[in-house]
Amino acid sequence: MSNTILTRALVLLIALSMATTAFAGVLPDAGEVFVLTVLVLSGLKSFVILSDYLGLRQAPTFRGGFTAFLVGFLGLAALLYALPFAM
Amino acid sequence: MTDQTSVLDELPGDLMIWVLIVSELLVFGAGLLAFLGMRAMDPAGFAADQAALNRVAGAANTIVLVTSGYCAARAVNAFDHSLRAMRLWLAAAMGFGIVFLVVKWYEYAEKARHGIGIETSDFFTFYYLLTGFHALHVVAGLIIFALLMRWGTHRNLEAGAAFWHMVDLVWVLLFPIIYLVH
Amino acid sequence: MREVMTKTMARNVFYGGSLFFIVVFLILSAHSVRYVVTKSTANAELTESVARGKHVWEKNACINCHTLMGEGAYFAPELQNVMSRWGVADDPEAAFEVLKGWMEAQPTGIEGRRQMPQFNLSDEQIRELADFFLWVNQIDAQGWPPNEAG
Amino acid sequence: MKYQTQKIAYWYFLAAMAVFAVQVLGGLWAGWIYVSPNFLSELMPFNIVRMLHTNALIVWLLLGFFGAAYFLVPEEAEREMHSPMLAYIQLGILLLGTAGAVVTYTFDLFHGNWLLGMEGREFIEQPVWVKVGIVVAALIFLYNVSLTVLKGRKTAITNVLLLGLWGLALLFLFAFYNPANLSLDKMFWWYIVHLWVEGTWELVMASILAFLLLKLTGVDREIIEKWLYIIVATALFSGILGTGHHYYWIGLPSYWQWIGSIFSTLEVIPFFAMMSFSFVMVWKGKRDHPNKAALLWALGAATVAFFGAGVWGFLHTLHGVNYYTHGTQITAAHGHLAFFGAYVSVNLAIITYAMPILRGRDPYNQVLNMASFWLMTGGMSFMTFVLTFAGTVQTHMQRVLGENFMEIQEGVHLFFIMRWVSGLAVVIGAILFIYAQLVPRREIIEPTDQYESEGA
Repeated sequence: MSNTILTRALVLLIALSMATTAFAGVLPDAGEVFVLTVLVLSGLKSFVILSDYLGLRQAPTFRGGFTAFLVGFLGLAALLYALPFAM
Repeated sequence: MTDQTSVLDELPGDLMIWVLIVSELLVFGAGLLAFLGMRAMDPAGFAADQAALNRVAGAANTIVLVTSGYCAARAVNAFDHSLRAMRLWLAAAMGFGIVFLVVKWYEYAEKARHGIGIETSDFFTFYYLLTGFHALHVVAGLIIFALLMRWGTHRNLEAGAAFWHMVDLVWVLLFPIIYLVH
Repeated sequence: MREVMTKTMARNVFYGGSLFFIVVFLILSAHSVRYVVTKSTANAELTESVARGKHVWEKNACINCHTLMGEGAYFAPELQNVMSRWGVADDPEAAFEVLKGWMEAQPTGIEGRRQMPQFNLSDEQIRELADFFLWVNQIDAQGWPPNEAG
Repeated sequence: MKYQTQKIAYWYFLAAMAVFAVQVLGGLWAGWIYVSPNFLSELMPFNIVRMLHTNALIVWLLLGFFGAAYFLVPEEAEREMHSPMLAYIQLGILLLGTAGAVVTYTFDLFHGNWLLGMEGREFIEQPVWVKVGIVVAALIFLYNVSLTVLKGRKTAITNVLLLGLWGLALLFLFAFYNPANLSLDKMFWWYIVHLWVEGTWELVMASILAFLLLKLTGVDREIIEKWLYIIVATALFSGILGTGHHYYWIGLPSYWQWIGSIFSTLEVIPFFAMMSFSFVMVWKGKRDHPNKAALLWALGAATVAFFGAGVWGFLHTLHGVNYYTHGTQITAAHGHLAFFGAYVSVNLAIITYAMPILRGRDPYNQVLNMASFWLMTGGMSFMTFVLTFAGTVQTHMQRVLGENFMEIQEGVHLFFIMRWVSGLAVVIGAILFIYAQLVPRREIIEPTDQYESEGA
């Protein structure tokens, strides 16, 4: 990846991390909304790492596969989180 | 694999390192889902234990690690024009990696002072297993980088950096689930 | 064309990764040894008699019919909790008596029943074996076996 | 035979097949005691028969591995073995030790003697002097083979094979460590047993399989060796921590339940990879090798190993399941299919491939051998199903309902009869195999198209 893309990725990652921290500060104990937001933020961070740090931007098939894995994983995580509410 | 053109050709870096990345993601993914599954049976107990974690340290470590990943990626890019620049970037990546471990050490020591260990509760079993296994990957990454300082080729550097990004990626998924979800 | 995978890289990842897992395994092993010594088997003292009882257990190849903590030959009953099953877990003297009675009644010779050999153990050996079973019964095995049937 | 010293393998394979015969006959006997418990019970109690059955298995598999090494190392290293003399001395020591162990077990000689008497820990019951002999034999072997490889061409196949053999020899040293604390005893006992069959032996198996596919399909060495590294990497990455699945209920910390469950689930991957590898290579291969039976055994090994070790292992490896199934006939079902699929079949594959070459005859289609493959595989699969049913019933009655062990065993008696019948098929298959290796000098039965397609 070119240096420009890398720097942009770094800025993005730090911004997303800050957002997570800020969000945790604002809503320390709010259940579902908080957790879903945090999971989505971590999914976005993972996407940036995969695309730019690991260079999958140039391998769209694989990026698609990994994204599907991420979505599935975070979806399952959210489901498992919500499980006690359903019981 | 070599005598055919395939979709594998577009994959950056060596295929073997991707085999490794996928296996690691499977391991950590299964571990994190098992953690959430256990949590579902005892949300209150898990929340109480989670309150003992140091969120600030965890959040800081996220930033430390993504910055380190940046340095590692820059080291790969620098290799083609300057060996010196490559080594500097790599040293920076290692420096951040060490910071990560120091913070981790501090967290563990804090727990130990309160008498918390790996057999204290289900929550802490998972906490130590997952963060400990991850921290050992950071140590492994540092050793790989030390070797690359001396024996770096473009392909080796690419592989080492990819390993490091995987460690990064795992942390980004691990941190919110263990430290924040409650 | 760029090579998708080189043999050198495959080899290095194999060696490096294996070494990594060996190290992790050894760290966990070290912790486990400490856990066994200080926690899970610390409920009862490991006396000379228990140690000798373990050898009685071994020299007669008991494990090749019975299971002990679920490992062995599945031909005869589980023996980790045998003293609980007999209701003598807290009484070494009774444990000895019951075991002695059992050992001396073998083989039963009943047609169609699995036969346990006659091992001709001395009273001392039977006492050691009983002590061994009593000690094994004390191991904290994460709640296994699920019930008295073993 | 390109190299004279490959002939060493012939004697190892002969010895291996002889002990193989002892093993299956011992199994038949032990199975019969399940059916008819009073059968010679005073003369040969079950525990002795069972020791012979399991020990013979281990010995002949190791003899086969050594033979395989003597056969393929000269060809891979492109030079004669360093010392054929040492190889024969090693064989002599191993056979002496085997005979010593058999006699000691059968007549319970030197009962209780620390050096000469039987030791009585499962699978490592050998008297101390035999254990020392095994170590000496292993050292001779490693010296001989390592020196040959170091002086000759180094390939991925010999690298992996040597790593596996060195590893298994070093791990065997734990056989000399027997702590009085049963939990520690078991913990380190698994260093041998698990790290053999789900670690180092897998390396040996993968390298033998790679060698066979290289010869039988004619696919490029580059491709085969890359696959080999991927397979052995996934094998060790999952297998080492997979040891955790034996650490659930023996007094070790609870974290092993999670480590064991996760990593041993991933242990399916190397077996799946081995199976895919074999079929992909055969499909890509351009060569139509005349030794169809060897190909059948190689493909069979990879496939049955996937089911026996992979699928049947996974069945009861999660700790929530294992809590109930641990130490029931489910384990016996898994054990039989896994050992047969992975290690018996791969040994029979290399023997099938090497024997015609070693005896200097044509590798004709070997219809008898292929028939023995189907007999043994069929028998073993049926045995596995039967034991799985028996184990399921046992698990429910004993572990859930808490009923008495012996009564349940009598309740599943019918399954033990069926197990014995399927065992009989395996024994007939084994004898047919040995006959097919040693006796016919030309094609006995002309191959039909059906066998052709099954072999391909």
